[in-house]
Amino acid sequence: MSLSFFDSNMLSALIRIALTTGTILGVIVYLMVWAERRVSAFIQGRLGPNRVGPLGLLQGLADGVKFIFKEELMPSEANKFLFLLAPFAAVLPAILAFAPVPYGMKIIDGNVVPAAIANLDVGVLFVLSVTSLGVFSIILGGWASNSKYPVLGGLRAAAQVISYEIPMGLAIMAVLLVAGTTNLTEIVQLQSEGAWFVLICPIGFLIFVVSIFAETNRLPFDMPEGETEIIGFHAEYSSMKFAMFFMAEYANMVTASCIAVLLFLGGWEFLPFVSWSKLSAVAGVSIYEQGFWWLLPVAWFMAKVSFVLILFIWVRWTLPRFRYDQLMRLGWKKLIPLSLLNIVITMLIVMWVV
Amino acid sequence: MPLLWMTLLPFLGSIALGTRYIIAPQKKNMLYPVLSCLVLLVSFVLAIGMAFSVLGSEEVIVFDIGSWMSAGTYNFRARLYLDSLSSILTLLVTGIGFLVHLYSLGYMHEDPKVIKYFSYLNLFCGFMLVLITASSLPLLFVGWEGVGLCSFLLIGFWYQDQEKSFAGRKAFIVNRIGDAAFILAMALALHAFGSLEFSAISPIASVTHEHFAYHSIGNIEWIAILLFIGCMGKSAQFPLYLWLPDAMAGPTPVSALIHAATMVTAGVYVLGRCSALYASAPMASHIVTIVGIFTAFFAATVAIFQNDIKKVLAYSTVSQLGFMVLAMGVGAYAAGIFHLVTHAYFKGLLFLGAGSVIHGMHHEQDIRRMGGLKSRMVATTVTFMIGYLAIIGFPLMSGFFSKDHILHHVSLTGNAWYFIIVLLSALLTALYMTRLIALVFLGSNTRISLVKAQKIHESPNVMLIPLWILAFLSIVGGWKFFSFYPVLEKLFPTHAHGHALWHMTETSVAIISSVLVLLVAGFSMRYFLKAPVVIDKTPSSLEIAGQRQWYVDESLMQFGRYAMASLSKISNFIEKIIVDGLIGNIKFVVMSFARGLSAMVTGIPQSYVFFLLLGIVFIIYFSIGM
Amino acid sequence: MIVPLDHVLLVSFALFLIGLVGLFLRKDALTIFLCVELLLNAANVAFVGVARSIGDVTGHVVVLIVIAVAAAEAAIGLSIVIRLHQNKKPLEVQKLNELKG
Amino acid sequence: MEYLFYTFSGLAILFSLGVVFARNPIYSGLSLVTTLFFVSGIFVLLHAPFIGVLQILVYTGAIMVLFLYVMMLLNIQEEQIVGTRKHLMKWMHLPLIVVIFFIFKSLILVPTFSDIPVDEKFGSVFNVGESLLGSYVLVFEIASIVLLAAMIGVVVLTKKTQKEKP
Repeated sequence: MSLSFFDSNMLSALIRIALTTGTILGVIVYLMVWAERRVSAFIQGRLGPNRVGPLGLLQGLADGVKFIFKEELMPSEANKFLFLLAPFAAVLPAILAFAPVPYGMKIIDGNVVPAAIANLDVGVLFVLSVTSLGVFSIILGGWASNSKYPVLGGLRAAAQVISYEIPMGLAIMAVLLVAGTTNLTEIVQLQSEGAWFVLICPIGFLIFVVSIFAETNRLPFDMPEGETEIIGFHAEYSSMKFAMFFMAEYANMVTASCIAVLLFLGGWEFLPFVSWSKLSAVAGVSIYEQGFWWLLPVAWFMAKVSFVLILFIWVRWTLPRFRYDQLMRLGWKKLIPLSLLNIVITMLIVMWVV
Repeated sequence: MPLLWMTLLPFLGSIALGTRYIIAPQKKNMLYPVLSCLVLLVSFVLAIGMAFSVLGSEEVIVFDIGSWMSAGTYNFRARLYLDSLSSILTLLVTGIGFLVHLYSLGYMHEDPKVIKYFSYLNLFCGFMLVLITASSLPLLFVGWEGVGLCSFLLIGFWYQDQEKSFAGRKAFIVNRIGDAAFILAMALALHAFGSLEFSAISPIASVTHEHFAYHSIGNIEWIAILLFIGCMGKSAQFPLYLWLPDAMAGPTPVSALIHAATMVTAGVYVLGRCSALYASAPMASHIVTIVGIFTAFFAATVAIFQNDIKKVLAYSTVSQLGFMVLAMGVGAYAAGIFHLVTHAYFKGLLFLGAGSVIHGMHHEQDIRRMGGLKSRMVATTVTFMIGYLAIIGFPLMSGFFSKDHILHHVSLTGNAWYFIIVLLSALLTALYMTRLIALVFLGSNTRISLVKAQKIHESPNVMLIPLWILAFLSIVGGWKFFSFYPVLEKLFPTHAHGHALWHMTETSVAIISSVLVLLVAGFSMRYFLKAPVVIDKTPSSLEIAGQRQWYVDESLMQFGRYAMASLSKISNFIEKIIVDGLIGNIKFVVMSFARGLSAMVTGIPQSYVFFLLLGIVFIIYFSIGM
Repeated sequence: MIVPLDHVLLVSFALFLIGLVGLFLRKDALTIFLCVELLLNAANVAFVGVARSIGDVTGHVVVLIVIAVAAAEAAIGLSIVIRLHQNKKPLEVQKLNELKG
Repeated sequence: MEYLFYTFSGLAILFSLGVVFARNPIYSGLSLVTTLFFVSGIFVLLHAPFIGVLQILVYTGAIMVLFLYVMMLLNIQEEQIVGTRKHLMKWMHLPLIVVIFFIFKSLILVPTFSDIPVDEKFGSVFNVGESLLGSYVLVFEIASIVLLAAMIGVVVLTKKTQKEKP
C-alpha cells in the first residue's frame, strides 16, 4: 500500500504534502509561539500578549514581520554557502519527519487508509533517522559562523543531541518490542484493541519524553540557545535565518509530540480501553467509514498532541537549566542504563502477557 | 637336569664371588677362590656322569630352557644339547678348568684382587659350557660373546698397566671382526635353512647328501666361509691371530686355560659341529686347509725367534691350531678334534709349567736370562720335559698319535706340497721347543744374575699337582683305552679317500715323521747347548724380523690406522663441501628474496591499495576471466 | 520496478571507481577515509542490486554488516586522526610513513 | 519509476565526484552526506526500504556526523589539490586499466542474472530481521563484537594518559 499508493497518483501526494506542511508550519507553529508566550506568562502570573488581536493571537504575525525587516547580518569570513544552508538543514528534517505520521484513519471500502503523507512500513525507523539529521544543522550553523564560540556551542549542542538520541531510540525499541511492527498505523490499531503502551511500559514513556526535550533543545536542556549565560550556535544568526531555526525547533517539537502520542498515548483512540470502534458500535454510527465522522478521532488526536505541547511549555518555564556536565551525566549514566533496563522489563512482560 | 646344573653352576659361582668382591673389594679372603674351585669340581663330576651315558652311544641329552625370542614366523627356542662331541669337550673344559683353578690358587695367592679373578674365571667356564652345549647357532653365539668378554676381562686383568689393557682391547676388537662374519653366517643360514638349529644346518649323525641337495651350493659355500672367518677370529688363524701373542699379558693360568685349552679351540669345535656343512662345501674346505697350513708354518717360523717364554708358547699354540684347522679342512674331523684334546693336555701343561717357572724366577720371562733350572725346580722340569716330548710328537706320546693321524690324512689328500709343508712345520715345532728346553732348563745357569739365582724356588704343591695330572694325561692321552679317537671316528662322516700320496700307509707316515723329528731335536739340542747366548748382541736382521712376526702385526695395525685416516678424510671432505656449501648459500638466497619483498612496504597507504587492487584484478580474472 | 541489474552494477562500479580515484588523488587522511566510505557504499549498492534481482534477503544482511563494520572502522580511524592531531603530527598520508619496510 | 532511479544514481555519482574533487574537506564531507542520501534513495527503489532507512539512520546520522564533528574539531584548512596531474598520473594508469577491464567483464557477465518478481514484503524490516536473526544470527553476534571492539579501541586511543594530561 505504501509505495504503490505513492506512485499511483503524484497529484494526491503533492496535495497531502502541501496540506500537512502548511498546517504545521503555518497554523500549529504559529499557535505554538502564541501559546508559548501565553502559558509562560500565565505560569509567571502575568497575562502575556493580549494587545495585538484578540487574546494577542496576532502577536506572532507582528514578530514575523519584525524578523523579516531585520537586517541580514553575515559575519565576515564566514562560509557563505554553509551559513545559509544551516537554517534550511534545520527545517528540512523537522518537516520530513512528519511524513509517516498518521493523524487519523479512514476505512474506504474495507481497507484501512491512514491519513498520512506516506504510510511507510518502516515508519518509526524513518522518524528516528530523520530526527538524527537535525544534528547537521547545529554543527554547520556553529562552524559556518567562523568564530570560536559558536563552533564550541555547536559542538556541545551536537554532542547533547547525539547522546540523547540513544535513550530515545532504546525507548522506542521497547515499544516496538511490544508492538511487533514499525508501521505507525498498525501500532495505533494495536493500542486500540489492547492497552495503551504507556500503561505497558511507563518507564519507556518517561525516558522518551525526557529525551525528546533534549532532542529539541528545549528547556531544561536548552544549552544550545542558552540566551542568558552561554552562547549558542546560532549567536551570529539574525532575522530570517534565526526565525528559521526557531521555526525548526517548534516543528521538531510538534513531530516529537505526535510520535509520543502515537507510540504511547494510543494515537487517535478515545480512551485506553475505549476505542472509537467500540463507541461507534454504541453510538450506532461507524466512525471510520461514514462521511466526516473520521475527523472526530483526528481532532481527538490533535487534542492529545496539544496536551503534550503544553507539557513542553510547562516544563520549560518550571525547571531550571541543567549545567552541561549534569546534562551529559544524566544522559549517559542515568537514562541509557534505565532504557536498557526498560527494554529487559518490557521483554519479560511481552513474554508473559502476550 | 644335570646338564642345566653343570652349565649353571659356574655362573652362580661367579655371581657369588662378584657380589662378595663388590661388597668388600679390599678384604682378601681365600675362602671364596676355594669355593669357585669346588664349583668347577662339581661341574666336572656332573660332566663325567653324563659322559658315561652319552659317549659312544647315539643317545643325546637335551634340556629345553624355553622360548627365547620370537621373530615373526620363526621363534628361537634355547636348548642345551649334549652329544658325544660336546660331552668330550665339556669333560675337557671342566677338567682342565678345575686344574687351572687349583693352580691359580697358588699362582694368584699374593694378588689383592684374587676374588675378582676367580669370579671372572668361573664366568668364563660358564660361558664356555654354554658355547659347547648350545643346540643352535644363536645360543652358541651367546657363549661365543661371553667367552670373548671374559678373555678381554682376564687379559686386561691388571688394567693399571697401559700396555696390558691395550692387549685386552686388541683381543676384543679382533674377535669382534670374527664375530661380525659369524653373525652374517647366521643370517645367511636362517635365510637358507629357515632355522638355526644345528640339526637343521649340519646334522652330524646322519649325513645324507640329499639333505643339502635342494640348497643352492652358493649359499652353503658362503655360510661355510663366513663361519670359518668367525672361527679364524676366535681360533687365531692367520690374519686374525694378532691378539693371541699379546694376550700373554694376562696371568699365566688364564693363558693356560683360555689361550691354550678352551677358548681358542671353540673355533675348531664349531668347524667340527658343522662338519657335514663343510663336507658338502669343497671350496670352503679347501680355503680352510690352506689357511690352516699357512698359519701352522708361519707361526712355527716366528716361534723360533721369540725370547719370551710365553710368547714362544703362544706362537706354538697358533701353529698347533693351524694343524687342527688344516685337519678340519682336509676332512679329518676326528683327527682335528682328537688333536684339539691332546693339545689341550700338553699345551695346558706347558703353559702351567711356564707359569711355575715365572713364579719361581719372580716374574722373569726372558728365556735368555734363564738356564739350568733343572737343578732348582726338578718337578717343573720333569713335567715340562713330558710336555715337550708330547708336543714334538715323541713316539707313543699323545701328541705323536694325534699329529700322526693328521699327517696321514694330509697325505691321503694326494697333494704333495701340503704334506711337505705340514711335515716341515712339525719339524719346526720340534726345533723351537728344543731351543726353549735347552735355554730354560738344561743349559748352565751362568746367565741368571746371582741375586735372582739364590731366590729360585720350586712352586708350592698346589701348583705342582695339576702339572703332574696333565703330564700323566699327555703321556696316556694317545693310548687305546684313554683316547677318544675311536669315539670321534665313529661320530664323524668318513671322508672319501683319495689315493694316498706315494701310496704311504698310516704306519709308514708315522715312522718317517718320528724319525725326522728325533733327528731335528737331537741336532738342535746339541746346537743350543753349545751356542753361547749373548743377551745384548745386536740381533741379526733375520732375528729382528722373526721377533716382529715378519712385520705382519705392524703392517696390519698400520693398515688399520691408514684405513681410519682416509675414511675420516673423506667424511671431512663431504661435510665441508656439501653440507656447509649448500646450507651456507641458502642463507644468501633467502636474504636477497626478503630484501626484494621489503621494498614493497613503502609506508604510504596508497601503495597498499594499489597492491590490493592488483589482487582484486587477479582474483576477478582467474575466477571469471578463464 | 524493472531496473535491469547491469545498470545497478554499472552505477555501483562508477561509485567504486570514483572512490578509488579519490583514494589515490587526495593526500590528507580524512578525505581518504571519506573515499573509503564511498567504496563501501558502492559495494552496498551492488549487494542490494543483486539481492533484488535474485530475490534473496541475504544481500541486505550483508549490507547491514558492512555498515556496522564501516561504523567501527570510522570510529577507530577518526580516533587515530585525533591522536595524530594531538601529537602535532601532519595529517598528510605521505608524511606518515614511519612504518616503512 | 525508472527515471527516479536514474536521477538518484546520476546525482549520487555527481556528488561523489564532489567528494573527491572538493578543495575543503568539509565540503567533501557534506557532498558525501548528500551522496548517501541518494544511495539510500536507490536502496528504497530497489525494494530495500529497511536498508535505506538504516543507511540514513546509521551511516548519515552517526558516521557522517562523526566525520564532520572531527573535521570541525580539528579545524582542517583547505588542501590544495596541487600537482594533481603528476600525482594523479603516477598512480592513475592502473585504475584506468582496471576500469576498462571491469566494464567489459560486467557487461558480458551480468545478463546471466534473471529478474525474479519480488513480493511486497521483500525488503521489509520483518524479512530482513527474520533472516538476520534466523540463519545469520552468528554474523549478527560477530558484528556486535566488532562494534564492541571498536568502542574499546576508541576509548583506549583517545583516553588521555597521565603524562599527556595538560
